[in-house]
Amino acid sequence: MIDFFSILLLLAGALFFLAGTVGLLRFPDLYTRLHALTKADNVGLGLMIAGLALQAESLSAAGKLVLIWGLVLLAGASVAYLIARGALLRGVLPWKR
Amino acid sequence: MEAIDIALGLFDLLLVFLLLWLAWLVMSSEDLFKAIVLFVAFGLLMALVWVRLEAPDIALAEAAIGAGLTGALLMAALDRLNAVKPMPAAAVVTSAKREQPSLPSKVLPLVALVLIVLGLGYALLSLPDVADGLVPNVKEQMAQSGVKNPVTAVLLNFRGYDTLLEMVVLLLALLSVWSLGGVRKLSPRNTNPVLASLCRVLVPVLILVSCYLLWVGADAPGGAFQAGSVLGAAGVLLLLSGWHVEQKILLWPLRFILVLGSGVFIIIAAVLFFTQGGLLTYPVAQAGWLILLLESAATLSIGATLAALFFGGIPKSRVDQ
Amino acid sequence: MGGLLSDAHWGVLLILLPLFGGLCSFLWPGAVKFIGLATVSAVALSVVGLGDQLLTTGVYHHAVGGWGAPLGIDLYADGLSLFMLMVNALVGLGVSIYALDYFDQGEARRFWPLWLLLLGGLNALFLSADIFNLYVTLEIVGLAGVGLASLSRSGAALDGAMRYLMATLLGSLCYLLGVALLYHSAGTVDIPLLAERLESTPPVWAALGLICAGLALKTALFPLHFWLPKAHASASAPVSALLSALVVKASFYILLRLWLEIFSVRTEGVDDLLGALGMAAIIWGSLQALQQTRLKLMIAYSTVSQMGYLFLVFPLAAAGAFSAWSAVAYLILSHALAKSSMFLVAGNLMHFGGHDRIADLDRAVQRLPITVGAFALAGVSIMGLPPSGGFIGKWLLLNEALNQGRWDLVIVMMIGGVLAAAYIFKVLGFAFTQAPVTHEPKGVPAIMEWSALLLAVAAIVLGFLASPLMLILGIGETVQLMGAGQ
Amino acid sequence: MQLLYITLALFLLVNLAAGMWRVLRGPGVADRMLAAQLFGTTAVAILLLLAEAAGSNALRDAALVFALLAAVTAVAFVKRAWSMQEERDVD
Repeated sequence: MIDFFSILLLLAGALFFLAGTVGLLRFPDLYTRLHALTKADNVGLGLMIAGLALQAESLSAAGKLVLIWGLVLLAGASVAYLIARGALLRGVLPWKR
Repeated sequence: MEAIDIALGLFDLLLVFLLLWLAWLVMSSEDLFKAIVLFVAFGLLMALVWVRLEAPDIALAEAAIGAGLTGALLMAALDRLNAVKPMPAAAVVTSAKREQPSLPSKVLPLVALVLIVLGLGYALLSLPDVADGLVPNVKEQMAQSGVKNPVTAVLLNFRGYDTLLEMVVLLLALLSVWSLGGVRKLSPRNTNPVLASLCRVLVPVLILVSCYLLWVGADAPGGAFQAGSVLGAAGVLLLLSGWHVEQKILLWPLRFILVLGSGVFIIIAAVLFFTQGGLLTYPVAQAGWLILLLESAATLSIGATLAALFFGGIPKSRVDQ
Repeated sequence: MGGLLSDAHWGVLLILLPLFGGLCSFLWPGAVKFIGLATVSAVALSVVGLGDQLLTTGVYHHAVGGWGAPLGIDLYADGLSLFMLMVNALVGLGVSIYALDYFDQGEARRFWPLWLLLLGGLNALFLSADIFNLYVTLEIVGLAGVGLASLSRSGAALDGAMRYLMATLLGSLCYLLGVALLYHSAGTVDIPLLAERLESTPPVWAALGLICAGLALKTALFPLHFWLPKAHASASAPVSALLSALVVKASFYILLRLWLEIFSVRTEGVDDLLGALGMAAIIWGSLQALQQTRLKLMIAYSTVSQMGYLFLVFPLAAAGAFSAWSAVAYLILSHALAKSSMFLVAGNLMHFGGHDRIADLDRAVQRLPITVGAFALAGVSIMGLPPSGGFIGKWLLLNEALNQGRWDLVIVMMIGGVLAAAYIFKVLGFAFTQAPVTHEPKGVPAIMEWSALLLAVAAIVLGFLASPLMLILGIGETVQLMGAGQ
Repeated sequence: MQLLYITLALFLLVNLAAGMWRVLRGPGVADRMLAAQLFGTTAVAILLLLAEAAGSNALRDAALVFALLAAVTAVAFVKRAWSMQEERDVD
């Protein structure tokens, strides 16, 4: 049962990573790419970490995994903000149809 | 089992291919910024290679240095390059001119390179398959080393003298950078709230992880170098967010922390030399805490050195004004 | 004197003292001169102590950490090591005294830590019996050298230092790759154990090639000398002296040591290649020196040419002759003294006139008789005229070449001597010219003049010390090894 | 489970390789930087998968270090290397 959920979460995580990469490659401008990347990847990593945490041999190992996710989230969010703000300041125009 | 081997084989193959491709791209890239990003990616993959080679100690070091600090250092270097040289049109023209070398000067290095690669490849392939090296010797003496991680035992005990000299190398790297000149002032305090809050969360965690890596180094992969790199990253982050340092801290305490690692090493070496009759001969009972002491001092120095290298020039102090 | 002095571990002191002094001088910038001079003097005394010890008890051996050879690192000193340490101490003392007055306060604060750490690295290098430890010492020496070369912060100095950095890093990496191959082939990095275990296999050959190439690059063997003239000529005078006299010798020493202990029996052809490059270096370097219009560049090219003489040892020592490598050791010492003196002289002349254009060295002889005298004496040794250290070294080498019937080497050495005479007399000729004074001369502190002269005098006096110095060189296993090889 | 971990790691590495295209293509410096961020997150995931497959705690530490330092390069980019003439590069 645990293995089943684990596999499900891991596969879902991989799917989000794929989505993030497709977004990075296909979206038309910096802001949309930023959006695709930060959100999709962080969710992807979160799902994967959840899958792995189910398998973890001890509570501390699972805790370390969650800590890693928290750090990535924090870094991802802050960096996304900094890059978006920097791009606006430097006059990078958002994409319009 | 077989499917796993195939998957791992494919993983390794792709890794090697990506590494070679990245290495080529880094060297051939005209755009320096692109080269830096590619180099950071190269560092990430290198860490994975160390994982696959079952060298977690180096993977950890590569993660800290290759993925984190190298990028930041190179970015800072690029920034200063741009400040020094705004790339006038004339320079671009000459560099374009230089790109048409004569045929022999193109071909000859290539031929030499191919010959060297072939020769080295042949030499490497004819190495004995399993070289035990000093592994049995290390295992035999582990009980006397005072630690449980063989890498730490080699670095701090069996070949501690090398590490002593390496600490001097690190200090020399900083002295050489300072020798280049360029007294720097700290950048003004940054008011970006997001960056500030990032620092507030991240810096304590960085310091905590640094302590953890230092402590765990006695039994498992980790140790002064990895811990110091993480500490250095904390310093870099603080510098980037416009951390204010008191002028008087820059003068004496900074220098003191910079020499702490090599200084403690030399003093312990000298004390052991006069009490035990040998350079860096630890008494077995005291080896454990002596190594911890040395590593703690080294961690502080490595962290301070890396942050100071990122800073670049000599911090402004009253005496140098 | 015997008991207490020969029991002390001078070798360990020789490493720890300068490193500690370097750290102290970094911590207390106000007292750099005092710390520096005290450290260098203590190092010189320790060399004397070590010499006394070696003469009474034979080779020095110390297992660092008490582990011993395959696992740990061994320190080792025989006649050759002692000789190189003497070079360090002598040149170090002379240049240190000179540097007391040469640098202004800011530069002195940056010079002394780098120089003391360099001295520690050099001492450690000459005392090491472990090829990986040698790599670490090479790193210290290389980085300190780069830091020193960029000390004056002029554009030319930074450019030269950058080239030097690239060359020295590439050389170190080649050497390290060679070390890795040797370790994998023999399972040890200890020189005596390597000598026992290594066989003539492709990896060992590759290692030999890499190590030779890397060290030749660091030693600036023709045609890998491209970085040297600029780096040595654009640095401050005391730094040029240290780089030319000591730093290039360090990598050469490793090559010589490895050759004598490990590689000599396993090489055909490589020794002749190194010899041929050495011959090319003698001719090319001298011709370049002759064409230079700047004094410091001329002296730097002279280093390229004089380093060429050292490489003649490889074809000659292949026959296993103590006389060949002892001659080269003699040359190292005399060149170090004479060349450091020459660079200090150049520093004096630049201080005096603000330039180093050879053609405008007018009437320097009247204003700076001691300095010009130092240059002349150093020149005598560089040319190889009797009575001087350079003469003895070259004469021994020539003798060896004659004995082995290597006429090609003999002829090249003769030509090299004539060319050296030509470029040195060119400078002296201009120095004696009576031209109207076109610049406002500045006085040169007496210490700077006398320290240059003392080094030059030492280079001459070496000519009278052949037998005690040969006695020192003969200490230790290398001789027995070579004797057994004959 | 082992097989799944390794296969997913391989999949993520392919993913990372695909992201290389953005680094090469640009067009702006920030776009390249974004790709580097993707690499960082992906490398953390790969490391964790490999750590689970090998049952190695040290690899989790490496992933932790990666996660910690991922921000440092990016912040250095924003504060230092991102010049104000960026718009020149972007269409």
